[in-house]
Amino acid sequence: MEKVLLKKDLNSWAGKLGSYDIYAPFKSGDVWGYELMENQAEITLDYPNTAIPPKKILFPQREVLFEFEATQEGGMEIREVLPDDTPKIIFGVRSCDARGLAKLGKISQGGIEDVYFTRRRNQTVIAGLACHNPPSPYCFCTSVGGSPHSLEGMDILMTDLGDAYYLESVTEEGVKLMGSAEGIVTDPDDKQKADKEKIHSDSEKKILLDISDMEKINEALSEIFDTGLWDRESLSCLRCGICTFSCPVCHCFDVNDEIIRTHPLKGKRVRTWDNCQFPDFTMHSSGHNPRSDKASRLRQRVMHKFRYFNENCEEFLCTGCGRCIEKCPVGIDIVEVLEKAKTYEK
Amino acid sequence: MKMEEKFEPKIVAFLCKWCSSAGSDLAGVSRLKYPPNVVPITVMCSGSVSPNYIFSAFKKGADGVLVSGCHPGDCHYMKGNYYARRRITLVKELLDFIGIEPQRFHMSWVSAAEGAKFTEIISDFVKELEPLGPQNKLRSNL
Amino acid sequence: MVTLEELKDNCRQILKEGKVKYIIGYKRKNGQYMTVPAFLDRIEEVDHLVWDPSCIYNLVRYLRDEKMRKEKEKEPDTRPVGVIVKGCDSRAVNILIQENYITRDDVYIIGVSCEKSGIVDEKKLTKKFAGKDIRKLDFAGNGKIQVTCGTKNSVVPAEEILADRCIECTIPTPIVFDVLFGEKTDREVPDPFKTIKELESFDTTRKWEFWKEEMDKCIRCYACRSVCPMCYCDECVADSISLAVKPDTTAEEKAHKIRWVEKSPVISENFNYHLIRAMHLAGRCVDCGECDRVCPVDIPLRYLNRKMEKESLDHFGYTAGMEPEKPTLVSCFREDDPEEFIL
Amino acid sequence: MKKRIGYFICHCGINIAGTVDVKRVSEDLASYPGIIHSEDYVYMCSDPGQSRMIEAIKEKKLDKVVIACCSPTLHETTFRNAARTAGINSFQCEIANVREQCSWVHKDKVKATEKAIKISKSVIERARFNESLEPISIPVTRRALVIGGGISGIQSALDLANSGYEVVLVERSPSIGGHMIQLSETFPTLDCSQCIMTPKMVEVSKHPKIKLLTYSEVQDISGYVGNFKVKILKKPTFVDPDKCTLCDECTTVCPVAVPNEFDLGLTRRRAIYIPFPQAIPATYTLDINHCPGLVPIACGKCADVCEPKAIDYDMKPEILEEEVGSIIVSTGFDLYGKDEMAEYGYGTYEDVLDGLQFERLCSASGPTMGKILRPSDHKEPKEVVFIQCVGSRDPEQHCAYCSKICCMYTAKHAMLYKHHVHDGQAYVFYIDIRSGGKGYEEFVQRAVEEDGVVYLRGKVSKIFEENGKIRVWGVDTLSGKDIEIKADMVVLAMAIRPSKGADELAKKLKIAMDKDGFLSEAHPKLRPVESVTSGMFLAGAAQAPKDIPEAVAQASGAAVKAVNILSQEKLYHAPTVAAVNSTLCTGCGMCVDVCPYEAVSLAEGKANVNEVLCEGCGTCMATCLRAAASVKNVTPQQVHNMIIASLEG
Amino acid sequence: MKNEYIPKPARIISVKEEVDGQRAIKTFRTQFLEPDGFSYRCGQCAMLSVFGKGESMISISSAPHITDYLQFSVLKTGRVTTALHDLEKDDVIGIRGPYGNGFPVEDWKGKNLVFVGGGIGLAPLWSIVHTAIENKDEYGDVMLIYGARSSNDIVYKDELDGLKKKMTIHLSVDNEEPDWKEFVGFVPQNVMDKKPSPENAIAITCGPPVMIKFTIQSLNELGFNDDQIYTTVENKMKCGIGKCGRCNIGEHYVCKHGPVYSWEKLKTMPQEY
Repeated sequence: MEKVLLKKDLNSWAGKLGSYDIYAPFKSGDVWGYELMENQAEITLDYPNTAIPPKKILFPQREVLFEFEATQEGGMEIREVLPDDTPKIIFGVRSCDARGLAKLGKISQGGIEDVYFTRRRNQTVIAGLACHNPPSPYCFCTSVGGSPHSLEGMDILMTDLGDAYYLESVTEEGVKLMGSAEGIVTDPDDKQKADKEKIHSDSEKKILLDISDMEKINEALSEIFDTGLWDRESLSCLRCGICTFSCPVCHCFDVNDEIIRTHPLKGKRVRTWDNCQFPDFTMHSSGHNPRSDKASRLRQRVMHKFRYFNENCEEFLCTGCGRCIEKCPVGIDIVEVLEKAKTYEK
Repeated sequence: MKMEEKFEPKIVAFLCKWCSSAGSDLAGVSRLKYPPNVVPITVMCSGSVSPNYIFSAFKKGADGVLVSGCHPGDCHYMKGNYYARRRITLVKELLDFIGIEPQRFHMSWVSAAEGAKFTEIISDFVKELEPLGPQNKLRSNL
Repeated sequence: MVTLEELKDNCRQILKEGKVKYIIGYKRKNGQYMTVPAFLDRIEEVDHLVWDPSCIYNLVRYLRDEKMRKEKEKEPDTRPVGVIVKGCDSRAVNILIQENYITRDDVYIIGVSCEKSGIVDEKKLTKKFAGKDIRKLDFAGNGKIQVTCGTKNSVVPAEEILADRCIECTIPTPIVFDVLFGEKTDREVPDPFKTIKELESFDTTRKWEFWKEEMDKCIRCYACRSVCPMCYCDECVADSISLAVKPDTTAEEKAHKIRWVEKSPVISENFNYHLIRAMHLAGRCVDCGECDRVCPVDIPLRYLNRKMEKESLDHFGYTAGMEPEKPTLVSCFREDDPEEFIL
Repeated sequence: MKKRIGYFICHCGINIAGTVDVKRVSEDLASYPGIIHSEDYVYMCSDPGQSRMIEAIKEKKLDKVVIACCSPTLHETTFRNAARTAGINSFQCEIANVREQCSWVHKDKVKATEKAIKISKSVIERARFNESLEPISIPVTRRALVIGGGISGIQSALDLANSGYEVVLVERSPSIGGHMIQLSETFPTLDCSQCIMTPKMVEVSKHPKIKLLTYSEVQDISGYVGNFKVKILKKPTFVDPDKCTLCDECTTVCPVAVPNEFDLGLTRRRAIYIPFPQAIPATYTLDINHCPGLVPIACGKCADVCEPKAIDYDMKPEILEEEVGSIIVSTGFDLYGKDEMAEYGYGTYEDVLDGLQFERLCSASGPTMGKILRPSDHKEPKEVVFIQCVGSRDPEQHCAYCSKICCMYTAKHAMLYKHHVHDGQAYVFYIDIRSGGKGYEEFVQRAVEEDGVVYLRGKVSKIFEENGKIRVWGVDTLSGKDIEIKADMVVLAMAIRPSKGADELAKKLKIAMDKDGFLSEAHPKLRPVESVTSGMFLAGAAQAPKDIPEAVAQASGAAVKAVNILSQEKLYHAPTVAAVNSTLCTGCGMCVDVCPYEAVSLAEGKANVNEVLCEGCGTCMATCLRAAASVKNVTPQQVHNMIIASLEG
Repeated sequence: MKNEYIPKPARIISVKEEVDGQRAIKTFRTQFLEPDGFSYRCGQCAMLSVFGKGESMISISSAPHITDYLQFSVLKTGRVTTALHDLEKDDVIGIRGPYGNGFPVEDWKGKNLVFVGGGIGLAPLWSIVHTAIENKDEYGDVMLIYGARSSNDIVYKDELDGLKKKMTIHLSVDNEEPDWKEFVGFVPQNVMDKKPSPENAIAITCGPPVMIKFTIQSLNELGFNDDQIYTTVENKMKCGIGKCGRCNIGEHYVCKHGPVYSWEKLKTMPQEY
């Protein structure tokens, strides 16, 4: 289904979606983030990209898995805590991030299913937004199999035509959602169709970064595992968590118990985002740490994204959103590292 | 209709063993009365009270926190309370800066002879806290 | 004014003489006007060395990596590491010396004076020169900065684009150095704690609303402590992660580490983390502002540390990193330290 | 294994049970984690109460007990002893104070009960992580060091030696005797100072247990209570006392004459000299500072005339190392000098003297052989003005404190003056007369009544010399009249200061000083002879101005305190001391800075606690940024859990 | 949809202290509070929860044919295991699992099995040791070479005595001890000493990383091919289901692909375990 929605009608469309929790980009200070919108009038899609990708909605940084409480009889009552089942819409998701959600979905479903993610994903509609201009000078979605208007992971793709949005449904969910806009949307005319196509093809050309020979990256990386490249490239790394926390596909987590009351015992088992760049990530309780230096951790991040995942799933664990490059406080640039990896002479 | 329960502030008091705890003992020996809202935790010296204890007490739901030591010059360990004074000054300023009501955190000098002063400090503390209601700002929201 | 060529010559010289193991400095980020940390161990790399108003990093932080590296090596190269420092950074070196983390001989300090200006805040700069193709920044003397956009140069008063910390900086010249480039100056600042005083003037509720909103944003990526030259502990007290574990560390010891802060990024935990950090930096923070800069969600972390800095000065006359031979702020006292607040 | 904790709450008759529902507390606590046994009893501290506890420990194999009762200051020891009897470590017994801090201060029974539960739980949390500890034992070197050979040092040394302990007595001047040997008579009995002092000095020199080191100074000190290592610098006297026959030939040939310290400059001595005839050790000293020169030998006359060849110009300073278990510091006092006090013409007018100079004038062995004569013209002064509080009790300009002995010695001086010069008149300017002490008030009264000393209450405003008289202007504040006295001599009761160099010594010994430079006692009331450093004691005027009987009493007190240590083969120290986790320690040294006892030091980049010196205050623990320092049985972990328990309750 | 993160409460029915002191080891037997279809294979692990402390992955040391309890031997090393050691009979823990792929026992049928274990490393082998003994006809000779720091550190002491009748057992301790009659030295040295034959054999080794490294060298020297040597890297497992990212080594997630690996495979993977 393809429709056109006048920009001024976006809010009234959102108004019709009362049964949904609506998430949309929201600016606080200088930083954009996805927020649960209380007021539809505040919804705007005129934004570059958020600091933290929308994975935080489907895979929140803190997830209560279950609660436990000691019973009087000396047993333990365990109460599963599942995400609430209010349907959600996320407006304005960029193609890279939507692809990120798709990849997270694959990871969540691979092997034993992750109930929490799946449950949230199933009740969430992604109304994404194609890019006109790359939101960041570090965008490189086209190098990793994506595009500024990729449909992967989207339920609806919206394209900004200036005064209106061009809506394309991608999934049944998308069709359903667009149905709710009946009356305020129109069928696209040929010019609008052509405009949309042109915007799409133009936007691809505006991506500044282009990594060549990505098909050979797997092989290139496999040859430089034990080289000094990693030491060199990680020299300035701070071992913070910005790159992975802001990555739309990084999905590592830690599981901990949080105590609400010590006696009688009551608490929650929670999982929180974790991060392969933290030095304690691979720490064994014995004190043994297989990845105790920055170099091996940077290598793990790069290898996992461009080689290991690739070998298992034949795709990269990276959507080229450029956040890790843009946000890195010391200018570590994964694209640069890949370029060096390709040409590294042992 | 259920009467709304009166708010009973919870106070954690870190008392040094030699002066303030002894002073609060004296309050007892003198049969002075003060509200039962305070639970004393006896530490060796006010100088051993880490800011972490204070933050942690607020996190675990204290409505007020008191750190009490010997008067300057009277420290059983000679200098501990001077270090405490510096540290606690900073804690006090910091808590104030982030918008914690200044009435919620106090430091006092209570000597072993000042049972009456201890009584007064606790009574005043409770009175100050009552109108503020529960401390929910730093309380754990896990 | 600092002459880059002189600076480079000095660096080449000390590398050539083998006086230093390597030099931590600044270089351009991939053909852009901003810089990134550079680790120069070959003379020819010095060509890439940069000193201009984009050199925001406090490179002293990397002395910690160096120390960790050295500890792992069996026969470490004990030559000093060259490090380029600004006024604030040099005080951080002083603190590391004060706290016996390094010795003066571990570092060859190459001081650069910010003179009357300072380092640019990239956000302010890009806002002011929105849409322009910024190519290069230069100190223009007299508290001015030259911004080259395309082929056009414009000279602006530094204050307009300086990082907040630099606007409030009164010590723009390194305190400790082996060699100093640029002029020893001070910087007249009408009120270095203006921002803090403004925040202090808020009433309790407004202060709380302000900080609550900020703390709510924290994602606990720990970039603040990771970038901080003072946060050199192997394991942070705030969230002990049993990283500082040796073969003889007992299970009990690991098991009973206190969790002052849980991993969950909820307000109470975020507050606790940042409060503990602020306390730990009291009398140690040199206001290099790096925590503030790296925060991916723009929490004004500097304010917390700056507040502690203000109180240290107001109450105890103490400024961090000035006198490494003296005890630290909280490991000394004066009998007449103020105590008005004490009951 | 889980902890097995027993909980007992005492009714204390109705003292606790009257306000706290002890049954409810005991029932509530019974289900608390780790509590294996919970009961209440009417008097826990009674024998049956203790037996119940002991029985429960044995029967239920408890490894910890918490007793909720009165303040730990009252019965902690009782219950800890009982716990030990029952076979568990005494540190596994903790007291929850539910009487002084709960039942006695509250009225509302429900709330008091809740609070008692919270207090109990929080103490249980402390007990849960208590380590079993044994007192730290320290071997003792059973010898003592006494620094300073005045009357206090002599008394301490003799008391110690007579108790059977070896003593090293260090005196910095060539003879022991201190200021007391300079005095003529002593108040209030007017017995001859030298007569009572010399036998003691001789006893010191003859005592087999005393090693006397004169002309020596303590250079360095290390170690701790029971085990001090002391380096002593023995300066060369260039005279071998064993060979010296005291023939005095050397002084007759010595070409140099300098003011004699013993007579406070009223006489002169040679560069080679014996300080005074009764000096101990009885030998000569060559004063290198005034000798024309030894390298190369510039004069050499003394050696030439010395028949027994006792003079050895090649004598070198020696460093002696002594090991001692305890140290008494009795470094004494000095009087305010002319540098400090120029107002009253002291140092300008020859006939303005200080108290010690006047003592020498009165002394039968003094410069005037016991006749009181003016230094300027050797005439007998007919009018003498004594001024008290010169430099004392003057917080604005001089010392805020009272020098304590001046009232008495001034009365004595006035009296002695009258005894020597029967037709003379003595005036005393005073602010107050402080004559507390056995026979002291009577003594002052005697001066007034029997010797006609005129006491004028007021301050002297000006002193100047005119026509061979010293004119003293003052005010009698009682009558309000201006007073002018044309005196022949003025004697100033100068403020008493700590002995010069005492501050440096204090730093070496790591003993605190008060703001005036006197050594600080550990507690002003209850530990007046102990310094804050364990094993070091104070005697005499080094601690504060005091008269001879007080100094002697303190000296004996200090000796007994030292014997407390020396009489034991081992010392025991509370084991609740700080410990450093070296994995976490980065060696920043902040704990070293804050430790009041110098118990923490850095070694190989890590902090190290000397458990013997540590008193367990925990300041290091709160200062450490890395949580590397903690005090045993009050660890942050324990306090953290206590906080939780007291708030959850 | 099954929520894999939710543990099932289980009661500790017995606790046995195997080793005390610094490196304490206890063996727990547990039963689920409610009947559970928990079935597992040799070499699999389960996630044990001590509520309020967290969870920890522990090898199941009972053999699958035993159905009335699950057995775990736990070395006290961190937060959760220390809490486990504090537990007593009748206390309740949580169990989820089983996780990992277990040993390829079907492939090993008819072969001689050589088990080489060190310290707590016997625990992951214990289920297959018992299975092999229980089904003697299905396997060839079974040999166990096991060592510990000292005789006090040997786990399953009582059982080992009994098993000596059913299989060859060679024990060792690191240092001389007065009453020790068996081998003194490290496990790899004992392997060289006892010279198990590689003929139609599979060697399964588990223990501290250093021991494994040298044991493999010894086995290679004795003629074992890399594909005859197996080990388990179950200590990499964290969430148990290959999601949390910690078990990632190269393209493998140990939870999904492991934790049992032939040395032939493991040696090609990054040495990050």
